[in-house]
Amino acid sequence: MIRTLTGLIIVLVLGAVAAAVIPEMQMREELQGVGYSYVSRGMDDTGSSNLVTAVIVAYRGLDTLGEVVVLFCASTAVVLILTLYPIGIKASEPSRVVAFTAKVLPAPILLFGVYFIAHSHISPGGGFPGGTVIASVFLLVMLGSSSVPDGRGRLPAIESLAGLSFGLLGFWGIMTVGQFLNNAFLGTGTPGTIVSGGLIPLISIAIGAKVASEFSGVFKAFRNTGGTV
Amino acid sequence: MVVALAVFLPLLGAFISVWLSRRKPRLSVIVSRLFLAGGLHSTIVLSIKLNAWSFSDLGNSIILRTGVGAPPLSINLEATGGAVIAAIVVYVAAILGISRLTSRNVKTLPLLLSLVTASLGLLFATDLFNSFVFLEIGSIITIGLTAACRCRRRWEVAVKVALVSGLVTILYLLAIVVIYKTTGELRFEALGMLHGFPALLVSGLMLTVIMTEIKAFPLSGWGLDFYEGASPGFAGVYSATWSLAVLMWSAGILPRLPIPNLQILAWIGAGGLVLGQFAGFRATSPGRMMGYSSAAYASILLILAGTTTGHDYLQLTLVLMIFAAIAKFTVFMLADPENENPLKSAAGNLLLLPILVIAGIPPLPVFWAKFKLLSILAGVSPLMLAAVVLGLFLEAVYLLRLWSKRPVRFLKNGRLVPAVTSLLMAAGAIWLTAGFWRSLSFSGSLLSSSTLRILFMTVFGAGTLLTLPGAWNRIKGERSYWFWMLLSGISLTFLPMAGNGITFYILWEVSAFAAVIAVSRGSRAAAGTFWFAVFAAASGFLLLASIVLSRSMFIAPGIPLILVAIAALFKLGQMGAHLWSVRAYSAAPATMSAFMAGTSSKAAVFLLVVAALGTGAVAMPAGSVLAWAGVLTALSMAVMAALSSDYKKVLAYASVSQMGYILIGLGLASVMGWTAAIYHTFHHFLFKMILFLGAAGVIFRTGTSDYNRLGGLIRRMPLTFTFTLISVIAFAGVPPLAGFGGKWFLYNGLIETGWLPIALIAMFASVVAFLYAFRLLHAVFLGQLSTVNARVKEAPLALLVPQGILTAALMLFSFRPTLFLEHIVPAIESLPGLKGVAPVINGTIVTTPLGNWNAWAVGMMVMGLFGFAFVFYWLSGKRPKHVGQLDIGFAGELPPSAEEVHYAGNFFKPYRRALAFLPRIHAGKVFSGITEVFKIAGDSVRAIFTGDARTYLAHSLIFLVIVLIYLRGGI
Amino acid sequence: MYCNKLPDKPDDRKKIWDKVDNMARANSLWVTAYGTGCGAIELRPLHTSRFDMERFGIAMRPTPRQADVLIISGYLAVKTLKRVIRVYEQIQDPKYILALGSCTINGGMYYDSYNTLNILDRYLPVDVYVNGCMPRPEAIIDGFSLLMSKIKAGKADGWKHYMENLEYYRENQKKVIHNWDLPDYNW
Amino acid sequence: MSTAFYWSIAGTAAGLVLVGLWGILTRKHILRIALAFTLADTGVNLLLVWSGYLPGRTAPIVDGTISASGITSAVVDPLPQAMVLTSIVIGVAVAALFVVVGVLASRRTGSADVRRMKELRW
Amino acid sequence: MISLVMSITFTALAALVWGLLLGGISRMVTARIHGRIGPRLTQNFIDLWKLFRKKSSIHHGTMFWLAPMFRVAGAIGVLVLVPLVVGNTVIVNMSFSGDLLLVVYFMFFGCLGMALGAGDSGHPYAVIAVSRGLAQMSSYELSFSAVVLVLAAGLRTLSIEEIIMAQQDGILSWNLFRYPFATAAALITLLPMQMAYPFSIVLAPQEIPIGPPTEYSSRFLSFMFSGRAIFGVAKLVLFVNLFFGGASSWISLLFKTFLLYMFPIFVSTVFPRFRTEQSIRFLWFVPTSLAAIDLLRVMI
Repeated sequence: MIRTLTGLIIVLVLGAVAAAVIPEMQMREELQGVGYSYVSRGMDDTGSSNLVTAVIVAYRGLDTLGEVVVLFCASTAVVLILTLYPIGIKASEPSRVVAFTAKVLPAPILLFGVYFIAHSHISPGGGFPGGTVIASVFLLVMLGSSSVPDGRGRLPAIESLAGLSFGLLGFWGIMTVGQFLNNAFLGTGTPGTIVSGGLIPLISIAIGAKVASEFSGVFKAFRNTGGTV
Repeated sequence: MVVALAVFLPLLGAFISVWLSRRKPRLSVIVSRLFLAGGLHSTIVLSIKLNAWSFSDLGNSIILRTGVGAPPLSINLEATGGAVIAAIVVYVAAILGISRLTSRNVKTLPLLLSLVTASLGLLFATDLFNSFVFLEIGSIITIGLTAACRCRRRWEVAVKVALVSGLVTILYLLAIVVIYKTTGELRFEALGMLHGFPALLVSGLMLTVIMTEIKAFPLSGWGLDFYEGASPGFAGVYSATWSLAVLMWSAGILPRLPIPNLQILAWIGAGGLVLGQFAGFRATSPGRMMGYSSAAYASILLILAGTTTGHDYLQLTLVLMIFAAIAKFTVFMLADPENENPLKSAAGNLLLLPILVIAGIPPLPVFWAKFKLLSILAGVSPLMLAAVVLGLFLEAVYLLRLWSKRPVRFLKNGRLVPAVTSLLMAAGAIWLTAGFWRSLSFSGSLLSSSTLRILFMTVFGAGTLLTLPGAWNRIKGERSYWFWMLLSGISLTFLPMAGNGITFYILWEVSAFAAVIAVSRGSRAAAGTFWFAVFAAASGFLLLASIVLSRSMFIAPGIPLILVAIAALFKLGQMGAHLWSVRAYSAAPATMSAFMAGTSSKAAVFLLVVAALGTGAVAMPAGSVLAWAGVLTALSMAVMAALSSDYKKVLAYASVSQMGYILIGLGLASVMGWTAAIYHTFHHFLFKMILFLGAAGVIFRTGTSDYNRLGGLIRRMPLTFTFTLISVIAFAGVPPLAGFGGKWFLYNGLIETGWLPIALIAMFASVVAFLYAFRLLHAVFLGQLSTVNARVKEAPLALLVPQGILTAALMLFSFRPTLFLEHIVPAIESLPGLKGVAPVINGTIVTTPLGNWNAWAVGMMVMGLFGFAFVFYWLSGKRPKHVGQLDIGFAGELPPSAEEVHYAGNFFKPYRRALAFLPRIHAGKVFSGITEVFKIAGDSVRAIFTGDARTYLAHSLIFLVIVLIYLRGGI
Repeated sequence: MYCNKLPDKPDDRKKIWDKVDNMARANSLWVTAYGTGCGAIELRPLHTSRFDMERFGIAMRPTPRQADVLIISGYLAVKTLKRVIRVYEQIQDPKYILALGSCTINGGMYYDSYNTLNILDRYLPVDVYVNGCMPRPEAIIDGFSLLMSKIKAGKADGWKHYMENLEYYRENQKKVIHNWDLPDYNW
Repeated sequence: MSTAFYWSIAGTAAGLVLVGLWGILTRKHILRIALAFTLADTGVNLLLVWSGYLPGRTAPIVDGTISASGITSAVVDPLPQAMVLTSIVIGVAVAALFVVVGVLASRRTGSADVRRMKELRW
Repeated sequence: MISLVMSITFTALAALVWGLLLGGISRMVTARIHGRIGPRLTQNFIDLWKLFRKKSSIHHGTMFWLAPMFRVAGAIGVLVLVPLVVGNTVIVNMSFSGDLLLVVYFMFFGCLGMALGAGDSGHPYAVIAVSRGLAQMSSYELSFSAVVLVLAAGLRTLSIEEIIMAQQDGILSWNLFRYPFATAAALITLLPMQMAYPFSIVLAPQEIPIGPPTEYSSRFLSFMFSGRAIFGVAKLVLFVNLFFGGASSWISLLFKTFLLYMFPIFVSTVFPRFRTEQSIRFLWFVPTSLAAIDLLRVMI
């Protein structure tokens, strides 16, 4: 009771704060601050026509590296915990529908994922969504078979390689222009073409591979412990 | 490049190890170490480049640009001097912690390595959103490693950490939304661009986020649970890597918060420090104590942010945080992971150094920072100073309690970590002491009179040298303590040379805590050590506060003087504080007791002398308070001594009681009184040393100090008895020997000043002294020799020779006190501000306005008479026949056994009965009463940490609401 | 623990002081009264103003160390004998024994008791017997004056006799005291 | 129209955050708390996107419809979008870990009630 | 030096004789009060001689051995530290070498030695007596200290000569009249000092045979007797000096000490004995309160 009341009071007060503060945040009509610079200079600086990707991979690549690490850590932790302390639910036989789907769909989805990653700098998409899509293929395959997939060693190897390449790409930037994760030193190319945006595609690929392998690892970990996702 | 290597090498290592750890676990550990070593190397290179080790140009930085373009578009990593040093600590902790963390599961490697990267990223971060990402990495790894490490309550902890970091995420993102929306920027500088309501909101949010992250007091609940429940290995690594990084990051953010009056941070910190440490006072689990201690450091960070700026701020935060981190890391690393309650079985010996570091004992590194902080606070607000000192004291108390639980086990192969970290801490101590060297002074100018200075140095030096040989004769269960005794003695010896307050304080504390350690190594020290340490800490903090308050002078009149007086009373173990002195004296190794009671208690006298002179002589009201304290102590402790039946305890009470006379003398503030005090100080040194060394011999040979199990030792240890007898006659004040002089001067002074009631009680107390004096001699040396002790040998030479030397000195000064007085009296006479007439010394005669004393004549007379009686007896007939000890007129019966006939226990039973009308006040009870109050306070404070994770979230939110309301200036 | 040496033989050489000493001894008899039997009750009146033994310099001494005279007042049981021996031997030389009542002479009314000693003189050297069952205080005072005159004459040397014939006395003592657990010498 | 949209988004987002917070503070079941967190997280993400909203503009991707020269007046702020992406991923990661830990914790303590997890306190 | 030794020898012998005589008188007086004839006047001399000439004696150890010497040395020491007769320049002894405080503290010398000897005798009763004695001593020293303070603070001196000189202006200048309450307190403390009833808890022959000297015999005991006799005289002289105007001649010294000596005897014969704690409490409160009255007067 007290807890509910306290919660209510806190939420009400914070609501009041929100009610007070939101009207202060008037809608703008023009870009401001760094946003303006990103939009005005992004194409020239990075050669990526997808400005969001430009921000993610190029300008604020460090954030993205961090993000990758977040995901990496989370997956490692989940895998670690689940290996150490299995949840212990028995898996059931996949149904026919699932089994069938798992045979048919992986290829197109995989293609879609690869496209997502490869075109991250010119169209909506990027390493993260692409990687997730690819991981879903793994999930699907896993659900479709009753046995535990034998990905032993390969997934971590991919994960390792992908992460390493991301990091090394960053160092490459330092060695050439003294700026970590710089992508411009390769030449930005023509925006809108597939070979453009300097390092962006490469990094995207690394991110994609990493995200895919990590999510797959997580799924596998759940599966290994006999759980259903 | 180097910055990038420093930050990202561990990450590369993590990426590799995630694969390698499955294939080749051993190799992966080695590879990870290599990567960490590489990173460490980079940070060291950085630190040298930045000249960070001077701790003076901490603002210098090397910038790593990332991404494309320049800030604000891209993100910079900025390696400032301070951050680099913290980074080195992070690396060292990680390298040392690897084996501990991976001993069970090598798959934790990637997480550990990533944690290093996250820590360094946070340390070097310049961008708000970037910091957010690193914060999240840290949280996730914390949750993951907590859950992965083997300890019973990991799930609970993991859930709590996860909940809290979830909330922090939300609040932080909200702040970022507001900041970006308002300024269009995400660098730290954006905080400064805020105005009006957004500024207020952002301040509130950021403050809540930071205080939750650094576990500052009201929001520290989750941190406490974490430190208690997580496995000690991980908690240690966490505290020296991630926690350190978060603190340093917060240190960067806090001053930038758009709060109009930053001092409010200091008040939040000070309040949190006091309340939090009250709560910590109650903690029982070692891990939790460390949690409370880390809350204390978080509070100190807030205080620093609120009161200091610029260089001071950087330097203080850095020193405080890194050394606390190293120390805490060491503490956790010493824990035994096999044990159910791991910290309780930590290696006790090694535990002390880190604990002293955290508690800020000089000259350990944290002390310098705390000292500077307190000096600054003295200028800000005395109230805040008081709060901080109280908080730090409480922290020291429970930390010392943690140590005094005397965990005994040594880790089998865990010595590398403490070795390295101890080296680091020692290096820090040396480095910082060297840095502050110029502020120290050994000119001895605190005490202008060189005679007194030499006297005190003689006492301290001789006391140390004479007790030292005895320290090698240890009874069963005692561990080697001579080094600590020597250290204590050396710092005492230099005490009179101190030229300013800080020097004095350092020597004082080193001596006190070296003594604490030495005492702790006794065979039954557990009882005594804790209170000793607490009172040492208390007197230390009082002294520190007064030094800080009186600035350039050593002691200023007013409150500082009172503080110093209380500190000295604590140190003297006067009534009330006798709790520690009696317990410690009786629990310490016997020789150590001699050193403490005979020698180091004189440090307090020295302090009082110096303090009184520093303010131009003790003022009358304060003087009479001192005198009353002294006389009541003298009486009550004498009675206690008469009624207790443990050899060393009696000596302990006696020595506290005798200290009372010195206090009276000093309180008189007249030449006569001071002569009495100094005279008594010196002679008390002589005879108390003899007594305790004699006791050391007895205990060493018989293994007991219980009166009921001693007796008749005059037959086995005649030399010890002789020395003891002489010193007993001396301290009882029976004329031919020296103790009388002190009393004579004292009563002269008291009558001269007109303090008759005090004189009356003092006289009474000095007669009560006969009770325990006789009882002591009787119960130990006279009476019946028990069969158990029938074969004991005379005390070892290492104890006898010092006693002999001291006895010789005692006899010399007994018969020729003028040899001593003709130096002392002029010195005291020349001191400023003492009133009254000085005693006149003429040959062997000392004359005061009231009377005269010719010790030489009296001595000769006694010798002559005694000799005459002796010779007369000898010549007047046959020698008497010696009969056995049980051959006594026992109503025709045979005495059953020596033990049953030896009357030693319950000795002054009628006295006890006669005293029955008095209410029985035990200091122990008084203090447990005070402790009880503290406990209740602590309990009521810590009741807010209900253990329910949601309560902690509610704390953060309530705090947010309150801060917002405060910042807005009301609802 | 206990003494294990024979006492020194008394110095029998005549000295000029002997007369003075004996006078002093005779006029300063300090008494340890061992109230073994009913006779002890008759000692109390000696303190009173009616009989007032202090006028003879006789005083009670509660410790044998300071006494001169041991009064054995009445029958002596075997059990008591042990204590009496010890007390007697703890008295410093010269020392005298005053035996009260018939029991000490021949066992008196307990002559046939299994544990009462009939003839005290076999076990301890008695200087003066005071006859009676019980002797009146007057008789005791008479005994004292006899003892005093014996001392003055230098003839009260039961203690010397005891020391010289210690073996004889011990033999007799050990004959009746079967569990002899005393030290051999009790000085 | 766009103004109303702007404010309604803000209101929704704030509402989500508040509901999430209320859930966090009052729910007992550990997975419900996780859900509440996700709610609040979503609200915050919405706010992030909202903060970069400009009326009548399109996504910051240069394709045929946008000329490079007029781009500054045609697209919305890309930074919040980038941030929200990061934030979402982080949210997912945290949620995954939280669920795992929560499930395991409730297994070990025998109850999913956070009130039962109070062994560590004071 | 020679004259000093001779003077001390004379003083000690005189005090011994006077002390033994006083003892004899006291025994006679006591006997008369009891309605007895009592011993001879010389009985104490006879006792002393007898003890001195006993043919054997025993000892228990070094301290046991030395205790009687302590006792004698302490007693003579106190005696010679106190000026005997006002204006007598021949017999000044050691009174130049210390003041009242010295004397008061030196009085413990003999007691301490005695106590040590008792302890070394190994006899529990002896030690019980010592424990009682010390407890009692510490109690009466409270009031006696108060008395000393009254005199010292009132006359602004600690020197016994000066205290005597201050009482030379006729009988009303005696401290007896100047500080009647303090004198009363001092007289009460004289009782336990002289081991008189009702404070005779140390010797207490009914409970603990004779107290500390239980194990002492023969010559040792004779030393103790002499010591006690001399000590008694010394105390009387001190009291005469402090409260009764000192002594202007030997006759007046003898007379005053004799009169003063009668006081404990009379009290002693008519009172039963206190229990130890009763005695201690009585001595804490009654004489101290009396002395406190004068102490307050002096302070104000």
